[in-house]
Amino acid sequence: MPEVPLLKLENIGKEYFGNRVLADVSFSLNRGEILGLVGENGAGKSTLMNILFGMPVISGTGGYEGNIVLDGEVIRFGSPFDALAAGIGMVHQEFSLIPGFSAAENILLNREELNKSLLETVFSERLNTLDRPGMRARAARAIKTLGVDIGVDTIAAEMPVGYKQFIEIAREIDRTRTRVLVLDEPTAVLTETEARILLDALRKLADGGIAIIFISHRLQEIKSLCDRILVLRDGNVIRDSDARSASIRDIAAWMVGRNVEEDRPVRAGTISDEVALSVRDLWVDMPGETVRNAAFDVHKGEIFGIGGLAGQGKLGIPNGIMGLYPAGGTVSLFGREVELNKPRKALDRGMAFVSEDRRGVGLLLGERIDWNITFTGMQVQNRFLKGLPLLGNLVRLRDDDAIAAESEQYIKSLEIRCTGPAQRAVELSGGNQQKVCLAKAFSMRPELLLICEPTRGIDVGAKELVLNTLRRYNEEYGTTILITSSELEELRSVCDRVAIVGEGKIAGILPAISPAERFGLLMMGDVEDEGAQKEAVTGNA
Amino acid sequence: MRHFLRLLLLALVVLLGTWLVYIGREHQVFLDNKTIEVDGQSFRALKSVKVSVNGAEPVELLPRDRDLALVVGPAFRIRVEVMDEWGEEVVKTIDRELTPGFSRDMMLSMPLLAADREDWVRPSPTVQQEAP
Amino acid sequence: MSRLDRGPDKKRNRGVGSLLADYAVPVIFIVISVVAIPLSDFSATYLIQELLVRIGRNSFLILSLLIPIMAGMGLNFGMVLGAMAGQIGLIFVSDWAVVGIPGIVLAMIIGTPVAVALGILCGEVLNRAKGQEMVTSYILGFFINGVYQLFVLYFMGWLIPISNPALVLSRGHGIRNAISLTGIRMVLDRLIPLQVGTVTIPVATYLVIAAFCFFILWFRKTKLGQDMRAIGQDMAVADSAGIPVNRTRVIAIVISTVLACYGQIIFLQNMGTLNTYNSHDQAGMFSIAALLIGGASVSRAGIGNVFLGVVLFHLMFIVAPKAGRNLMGEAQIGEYFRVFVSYGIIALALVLHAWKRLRDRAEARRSLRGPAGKE
Amino acid sequence: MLKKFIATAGWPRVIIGLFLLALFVTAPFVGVRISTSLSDTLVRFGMNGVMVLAMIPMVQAGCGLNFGLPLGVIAGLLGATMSIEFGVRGALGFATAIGLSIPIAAILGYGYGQLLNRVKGDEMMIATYVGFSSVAFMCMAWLLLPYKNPTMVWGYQGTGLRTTISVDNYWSHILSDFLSFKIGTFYFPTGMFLFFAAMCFLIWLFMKTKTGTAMTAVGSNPEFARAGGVNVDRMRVISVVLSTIFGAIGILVYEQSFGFIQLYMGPFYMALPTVAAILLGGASVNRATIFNVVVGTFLFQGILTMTPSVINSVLKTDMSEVIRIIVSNGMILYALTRKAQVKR
Repeated sequence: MPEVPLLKLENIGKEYFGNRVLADVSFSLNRGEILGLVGENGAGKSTLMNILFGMPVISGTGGYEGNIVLDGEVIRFGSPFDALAAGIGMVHQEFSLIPGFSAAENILLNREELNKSLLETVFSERLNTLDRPGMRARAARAIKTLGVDIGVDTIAAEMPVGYKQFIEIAREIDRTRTRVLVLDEPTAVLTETEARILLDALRKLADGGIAIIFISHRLQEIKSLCDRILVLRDGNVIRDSDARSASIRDIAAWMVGRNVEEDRPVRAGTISDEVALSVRDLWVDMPGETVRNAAFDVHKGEIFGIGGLAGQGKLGIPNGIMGLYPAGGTVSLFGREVELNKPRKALDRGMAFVSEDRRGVGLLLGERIDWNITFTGMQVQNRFLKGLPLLGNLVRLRDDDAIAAESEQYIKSLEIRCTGPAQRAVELSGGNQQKVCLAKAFSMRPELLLICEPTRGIDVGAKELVLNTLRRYNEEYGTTILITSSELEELRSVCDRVAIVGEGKIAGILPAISPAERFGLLMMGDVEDEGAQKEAVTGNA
Repeated sequence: MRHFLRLLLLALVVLLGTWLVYIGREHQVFLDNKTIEVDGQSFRALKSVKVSVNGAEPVELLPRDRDLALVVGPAFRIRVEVMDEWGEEVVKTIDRELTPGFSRDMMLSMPLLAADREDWVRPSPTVQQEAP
Repeated sequence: MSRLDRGPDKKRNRGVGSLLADYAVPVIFIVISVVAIPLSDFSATYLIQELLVRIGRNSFLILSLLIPIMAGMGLNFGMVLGAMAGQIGLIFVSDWAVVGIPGIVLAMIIGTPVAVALGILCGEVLNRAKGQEMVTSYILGFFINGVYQLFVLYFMGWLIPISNPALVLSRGHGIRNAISLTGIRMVLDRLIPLQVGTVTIPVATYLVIAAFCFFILWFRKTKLGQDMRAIGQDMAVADSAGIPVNRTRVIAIVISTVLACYGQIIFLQNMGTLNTYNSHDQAGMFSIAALLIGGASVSRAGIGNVFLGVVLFHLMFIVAPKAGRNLMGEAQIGEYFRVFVSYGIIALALVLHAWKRLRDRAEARRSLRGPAGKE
Repeated sequence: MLKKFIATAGWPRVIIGLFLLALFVTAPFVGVRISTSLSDTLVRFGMNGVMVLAMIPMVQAGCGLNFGLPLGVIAGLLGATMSIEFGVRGALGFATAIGLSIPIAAILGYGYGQLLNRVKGDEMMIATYVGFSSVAFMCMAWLLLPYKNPTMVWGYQGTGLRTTISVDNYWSHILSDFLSFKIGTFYFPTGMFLFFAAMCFLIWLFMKTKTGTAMTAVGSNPEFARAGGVNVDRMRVISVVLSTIFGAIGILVYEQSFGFIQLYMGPFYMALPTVAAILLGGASVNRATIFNVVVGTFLFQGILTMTPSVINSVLKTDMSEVIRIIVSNGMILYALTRKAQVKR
């Protein structure tokens, strides 16, 4: 008997402000089937799920192309609540549990069992009291479906992380109508045992007839759990394959894809043997980007890339070195140790930093461009100041002329499109804001430049310009540069060596010209063997 | 349905409010024993009269006296004992029940009452003062 | 079935220090009282009588603060709005000369729509200032006080008819500074008389307060109460679960305002005089101080805190001037001391709460860090 | 054009500005002398200007509106009473008062700043109550401190300071009357304005220094400042100390013009009108300029002087108090609700 697929996506496409992020994505999902969805950051996974879930961000940016067919009917959700009502449940990466509530209360949040009362006929159902025994029973049933043993009265705040994940899933299961369940990286926070229990539970659910879309970067899990695998890259479906027949190596290669060695420009800079930056046993407590134990060396004059999937800790490394988040371990610059946790110390030692959080950390949005560019130079190096004529050099004021002159120079050389140094940073486009951040760092005349996500959120033309600027700066001044980026291709095109970070550790360091699939495997959690790693850390390959 | 019930509830509350005003209103009752002229006729002040409101301790009013009693609620009883000239013997006892209802204050004219006239309940002097 | 073999990340082994911080305020007060009571030379029966009166007078007002705290909106400094609504009710009732229990109930009925309207206004304003609820509701109290004065001092007797000349200022409009509430003075307190020795107990008032406590207990069990607790703990999660966050927050403030309106009426029936332009001012500050002294915090308060607070606060209030005179030879010192304590305690409680919040946040981050830094 | 002006100035300012204009226009028709009212406005402007100026450092450093102004006022009062206690008269006396109150303000401000650093995010509410409780604490202190000067102490007891102390024989109008002139009924307190201008210049100068620049950056984006090597907490403390010192100087300027020192509950509600004034001038919760101070103080004090005289003559009732309450608190509410929309 030919089965009508439960969920069918037909030629889904999506553009954000003229920027295509999804093109012609089609797949179908049967009852009881588990589909593994894999792809790099920015491959379009989350956009696809946002479309499926009717997130307001989609309709707010012009909707999407193509059709979603659920049970033979074309649907178009206006809000996530419509999706829930239609039976599509989603478990997000971040926990959405009320910390002080018990497991039962969280599972039945806003779907509580109520006792009837007279008040409801006059006012609202919300004046009915909760039927606690009923709620407990229902919650216990949902938890039992998962095959785990969690007390329904356990308070969420006191649960281990793994429990929280199960409670989230139980909440979706409790919706009687849930037919499709989407899980976004559910095992990221779990221990191995917990992950195994979760996978078993998912299998059980699927056997009960629920279709599951499972998003994960742990290819092992995908392979052992899923029936089918869908690989997305740059918004396109690269492969829709049977999970059993594909090898992990294949999947990694499909994900990372491209080979760009050909158009790699010849490096003019020279890399000396001298170690500029040496990092050992580094841990950084940066929310969402925890670094657990990182070690690597960067040579003088080198452009060193740090890559890896989001949330693995790559951003924590530069932020920790600069002292912006609580950190420990040893970081030395040219052999002398740098004091951590104090941005001033790092700046004093001639490091400059371009933050990934441009609007939050990188810029004074409400202030003038020239203030932005010269601020750090003024505070750290006492430049752009002039003594007050009357009081000699006791009171030193801002030298607005010097500030403007310095800024003019960078506005010209970096081609910042603005009305002049007095324009406020908030009025610039993303690319130009990024250039202001670069100018701020360049203006420090640093020995070591740490740059996070240099091309995030800027258009293609500006991307090229920013990368070229970095390369040129490295060549002209011999500045050592550490670039952190989620775009592996970008790192491979501009860097000499690239380190891949996984789960807060350096998974491996490879020369940029290594084949793409080796990077892909590292990203998927395949740590290089010990010997190779030692070798890679010191860069004596 | 729910709207109807809410309106009903609202109406009930308004009714309750009205009823509260009705039963909780305090009335100033002026007991007046002054010579009064009505319809061209003159009724002389009584020599001595004892008035008791709602069975309370009686007050004695001599001619030209005016006393004030406070009563609460829509109705009250009044007992008037007209005394003889020496204030010893009760000449006449009158029991009346009055229902001021929602109205505020009133003045009771003793000479008119003693003359058994129906218009012994007069408007309160406070009202007269306000609207000269 | 398989049991997950990992203990809770965050154990509840909070140190003695943080336990002390949680109960610092009541402990300080118990110490102050223990020192000050003998100094004041008051007899036990006098103190008990005074306390019983003050518990009856103030508890209702303080209880009205509980629901916004549950909804995570902090101390509702906007409760003075409710107090004003109650006073408007009392002004009308005095004007219409409705006395006794009917007068009190009628004042509540008149005050309710006013309180609801002010509560909705307050809730809407607070929804525009999330995270700054306390300071906003505090300023809103002052603002509405201006509007209240505009109405009571200028419009009443002019645009709003007031027939009783005893209420109106000699210039022809505006309400007098002090209104004597002879008709409803202590009618609730004396409704059910009970005398134990020389001590009189306002039984009926206590029954009303008990009813209110049951209301709060019941309310916590309702879906609405549950939603408020959810919003109070995590607004974003509650929102994504489909709970109408803004509306629920408005409802919480409306309930609090209406209850504060009733509380003020009960307070004033005991006092017997309405200070038209001052009575509400103190209602907010004293209630909040009392609640905090009872060991409540900005985010957590229960019925127990209310009664502990009202006892401790008013004990201090009664004995401070006398103790001040006996100790320093100056009653004024005691007066100022209790003012200082009322404000100081609010400041202290706010500081402790802010500290605790920052500490908890740091702790939560540390628990996310996992094994980092421990290797 | 008009729309743009309203958009930049903000509705409340336009309305209040027009209201004040209307008051000035109607004044002659109802028999209120423009020259006297203008001169009154200017005097009150000078009296309050420095206190409003004291808001700038804290706002710029992101500590919010200084509801804790009473702390600075207390330092000023201590300086004033001590200078009288020492019996220093005239300009020297005033200088002594300032000289004594600055270190007190600095110490109080330092402690206050440390406290505010530990309660980030709740500064305004805590500042309010710190201000209130310190006023109440000082009420006890005024009674107990061993002041002896008979002009200040309650005559019949010999201890405890009076509620209001006249500074007539010490430094009353010491600034106001310096170079002041009179044209008919119009009196201009030149000295006070010169002093205010000097204070403005000091603030302006400070905001141009390296520290001042860092402070502005802290208020604008603390994360940026931190990444730029600025010690955010230290900047905040400096701003609070400055605000407190200026608050102390501000109250002294106020007193010399007013002629009296008001103790006890006097400083209690000092903060609200001051905060309202700077907001009225167009400042927001985290951005304020000297221009905001000048405009705001003028508008606010203008309304305060004009409403009693004009509205009273028109309506035959004194509505000034109510108008003051509604305008000042309405202004603060407007600022609070507006900030939330942008930031959260």
